[in-house]
Amino acid sequence: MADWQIDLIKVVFIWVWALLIAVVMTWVERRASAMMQDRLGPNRAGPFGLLQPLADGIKLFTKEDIIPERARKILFILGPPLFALPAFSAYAVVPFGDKIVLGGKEIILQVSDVNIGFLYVLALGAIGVYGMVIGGWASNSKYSILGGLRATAQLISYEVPMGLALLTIVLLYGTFSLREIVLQQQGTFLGFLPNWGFFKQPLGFIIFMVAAYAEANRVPFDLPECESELVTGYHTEYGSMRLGLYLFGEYVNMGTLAAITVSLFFGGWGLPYVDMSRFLGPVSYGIASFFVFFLKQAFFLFLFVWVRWTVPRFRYDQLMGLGWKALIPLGLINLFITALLVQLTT
Amino acid sequence: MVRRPVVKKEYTLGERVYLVEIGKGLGLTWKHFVYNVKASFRKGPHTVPTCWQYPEDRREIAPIFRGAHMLQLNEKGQELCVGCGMCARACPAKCITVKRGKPAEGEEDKYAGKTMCASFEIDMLRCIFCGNCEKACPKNAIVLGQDYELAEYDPNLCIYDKKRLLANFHRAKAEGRLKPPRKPVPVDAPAPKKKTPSKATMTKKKGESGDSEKA
Amino acid sequence: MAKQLETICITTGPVEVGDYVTLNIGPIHPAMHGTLRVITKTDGETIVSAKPEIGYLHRGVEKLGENLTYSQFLPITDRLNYCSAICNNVAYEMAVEKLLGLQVPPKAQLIRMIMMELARIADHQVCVGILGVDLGALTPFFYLIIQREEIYEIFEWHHGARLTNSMGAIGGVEADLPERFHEKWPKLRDTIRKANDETDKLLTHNRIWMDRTIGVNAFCADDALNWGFTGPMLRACGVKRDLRKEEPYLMYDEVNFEIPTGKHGDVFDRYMVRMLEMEESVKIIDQAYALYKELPEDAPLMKKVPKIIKPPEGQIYHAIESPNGELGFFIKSDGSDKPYRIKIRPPCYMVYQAFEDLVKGEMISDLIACLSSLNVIAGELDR
Amino acid sequence: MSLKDRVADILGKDLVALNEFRGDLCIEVPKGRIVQVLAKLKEEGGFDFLSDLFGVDNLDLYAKAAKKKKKSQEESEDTGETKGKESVQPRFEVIYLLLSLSTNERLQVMVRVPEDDLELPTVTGLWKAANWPEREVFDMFGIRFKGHPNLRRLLMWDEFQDHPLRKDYPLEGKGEERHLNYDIA
Repeated sequence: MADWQIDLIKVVFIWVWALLIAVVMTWVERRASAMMQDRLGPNRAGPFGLLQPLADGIKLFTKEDIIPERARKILFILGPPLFALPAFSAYAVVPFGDKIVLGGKEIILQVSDVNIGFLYVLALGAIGVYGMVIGGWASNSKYSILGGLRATAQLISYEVPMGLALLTIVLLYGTFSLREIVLQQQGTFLGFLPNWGFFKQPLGFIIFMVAAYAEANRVPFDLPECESELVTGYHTEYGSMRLGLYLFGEYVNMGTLAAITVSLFFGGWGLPYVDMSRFLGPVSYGIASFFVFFLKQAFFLFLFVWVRWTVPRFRYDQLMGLGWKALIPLGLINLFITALLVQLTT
Repeated sequence: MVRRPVVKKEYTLGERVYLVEIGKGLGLTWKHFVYNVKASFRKGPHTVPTCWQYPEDRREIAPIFRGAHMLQLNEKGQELCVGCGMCARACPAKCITVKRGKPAEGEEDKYAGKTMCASFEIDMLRCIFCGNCEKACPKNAIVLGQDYELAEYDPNLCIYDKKRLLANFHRAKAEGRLKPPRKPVPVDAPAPKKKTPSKATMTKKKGESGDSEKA
Repeated sequence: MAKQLETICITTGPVEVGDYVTLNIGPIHPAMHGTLRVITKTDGETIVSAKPEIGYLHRGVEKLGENLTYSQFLPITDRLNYCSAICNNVAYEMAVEKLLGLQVPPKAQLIRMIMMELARIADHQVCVGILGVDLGALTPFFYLIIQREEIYEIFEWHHGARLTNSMGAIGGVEADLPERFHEKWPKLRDTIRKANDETDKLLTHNRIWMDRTIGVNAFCADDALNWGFTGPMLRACGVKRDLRKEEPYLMYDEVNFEIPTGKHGDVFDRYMVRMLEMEESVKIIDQAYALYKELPEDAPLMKKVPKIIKPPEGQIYHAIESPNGELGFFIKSDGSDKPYRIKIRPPCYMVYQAFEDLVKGEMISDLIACLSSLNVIAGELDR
Repeated sequence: MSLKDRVADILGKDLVALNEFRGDLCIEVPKGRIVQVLAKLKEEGGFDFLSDLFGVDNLDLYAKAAKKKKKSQEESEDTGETKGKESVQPRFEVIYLLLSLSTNERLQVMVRVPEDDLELPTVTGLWKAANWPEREVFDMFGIRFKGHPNLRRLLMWDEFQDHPLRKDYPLEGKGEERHLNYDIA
């Protein structure tokens, strides 16, 4: 088993895993929203409707692929992949588990431990915006252009508070690499609290979560694709699998953001008070750590769905107002205070 | 330019911070979520009380529901319709065409009245299911049943002919979904008038409506 | 009487200069209720001018009315405001009864009142639910619509149809309150209130909702009167005027209820007025039900009306308080069995013509919020 | 004092006819003076709310009445000349439904519009609520309103030629269809 083969397996595994999360998420979204709204949700395709995402996928595949009149053809085709691929590639730096010993070789459960870590994720988030804007502009419809316009303003202006919140994490742990940050979050802090970023940086966590909802276009911030005003915004003119790619990209984006939240603020794969490596074998420990990570990520994915079916939508200028007038000043103050504290304590 | 009243927004602290109210909202949806998840594990199709699995678990339909029409037979199996066409005149959508005919020699006993309807067609695409035909029918022959699945693949099938209406009746009878006889409506009849309305009341009525003509 | 609230008004809105993107929020659009169309000129997101265009659901109801007899026209009336068809039916029946000059027996009046208030609750539920959906909150819609299903079940068991009711006939009601009403109503009035409380908890104090609705296309009271507003739209502007109190019909003078009014006529006030009106309607139904129980079991339900109705010559106008406002029927009869001229005064017609003044200078999202708070129904608008 | 007398003394000579039916008061006003009458009713009479405004086409209403009157006159052998002037009534009517918010009284103000000059001054100056109803009366009956800000067809499409609510327009319509041309260029 040469090194590159192991990496290939890891890449394929995380690619399939991201797809699986996105597929299951469509089902979770429809069932959870049904349960919250006193309905049943899909329960015909397979037990509890579990094959419904498969049915949706087939439906999207078989639909006719329409390119609207006088749309810019190349950009129209380029839009969806440009939106979906950055979301997939952001999984590369996600530490989805500790390490596993297989055939005498120690494998780190992370595709690549890049030392600039979540800066890479931020950069990919910015590229994702291009997918929306190009798709909106190329489909030659006023609603799409408005959707694309809103997408640019919203995502660019919410990258700033997200960056500020992440800067405070860098101040705390001194490194960008996600794996080191998760390693530093094991153990306890002030005696009883687990040594998580959430307890050290509550304000940073809130700013990051709000910015993450804006990044993923989830409800309070889903103006670029709201169906009541802009007839599903930038992907109005899209049809079969291109629309599928857009919707898929959205769920994969949610998965990435949930993974980043877990690894930065909730201690990645470690359980709070229990050090699993002591009483679990090397192989089972790797799988257990992966499982814990997935559980935490699942909770945050469910939170995305939960908030979506409870809260109304912002208006465009309130969205901007919240971003610039509330989150960025808060982020700066938070950065200043943490810098002060870190300077005094070390 | 539009005159608009100036609206001052004063929020309490709880409202100013988004998260307090959003938390309450999340609590409410969580309550519904838990209740419905428990309900969906219960046996039986009708688990979530407000949601029916349509083809398997049908809703209970009121006996006086205005659905697809049917031509009724009396107990002795005789057709009640005499082909008088009152329903065709009462129909606002003019979708009923009735042709009256004499019963053939041998089949007098198949019909309740002396005459019968040779052909009875209802264009279900035009019908608005208002029930005027049922109210207008003197013999209580045409009645709206409880059937609401009227979709057809071929528009010509949407013109119900006499055979189809009788088939509707037999199907409803078989499933015990016959229309209950209409309860007589208590009418607030004025004091019983004298045999022939006296000259005075006639002229008064005419007089009263007369002056309105003056305009 | 209309008590004016002096509110300070400032003139806002951009000056129309230069060319703008004309955004055609067309007859087929998720937020356009029924077939409504607004041709807006937008400067970025703010709306410079919004020209509503109607007529896409014009079925010539009035021309039809001149060729149908009085009882044949009844089913046509419940295709006007199809969210609360019973109010149209009763309005038309009472107009013809005023033409005939007859008074409906008390039990029929009470049944009509109960059914109309149920239809009012159903209409407000749809309007508030759709307002929530258009602003992104999809969940309250389902809580309200489930209660509407229960109300439709009572309609179905009373006169056989859920949406296109054609309830009763000219001269009274054709069926007594169904058994289903007696057993369901005590529980239903609590679940309706619970659904309203849940919507209230999800929306009213939520800052996102308040930012989206407070101060959005606020409207002065005197402008509203000048434009001919009636119903919840007028009451939201602060004018305390309700036909059930000003010109009591049926037995509304023997039932006491308040009239909720707003202050600024913005989307939040319209939403609150409709929510509180649902509460008042439940109270009215309780009192009417109590009066109903005092009447003897076999009290008359119908007035003796000839089979073919031939009212005397003359013209009358009769208006009732429908969920959207003053719904009036003007009938001119020439003595034959067909009305010579029928004119329907739809409440949302006057409200929708002021749409440009309501929306100018606001954003596209406010246009959508405003339209669903007006509760404009295309069937009633285009007749 | 009753509504009838109050209206009578406010309008004085402008009042052409007055008719009470089932409690609804309908007054007729000469065509030329309609805006002044409505303004007077609005200020002095207190009728500050325009509830509705619509047209009525009396094409064969007077023919039937005239026929009935002719029949009754033959029996009573009356001289025929009064019948000539009175039977040629102007064909159209426009009715304004007024409502007084303070006293909740309703009033129908009717104006007769002859077929040869279908012209009426607009009332949007007094009430903005008259904007669409006047456009609808123009659309349905063809009565033009001088001074109306935007007199276009309201319910039918703009290229529609006829006026559907007139009595001589057939119920099934004359088969007009709307042709939408999209300029693909």
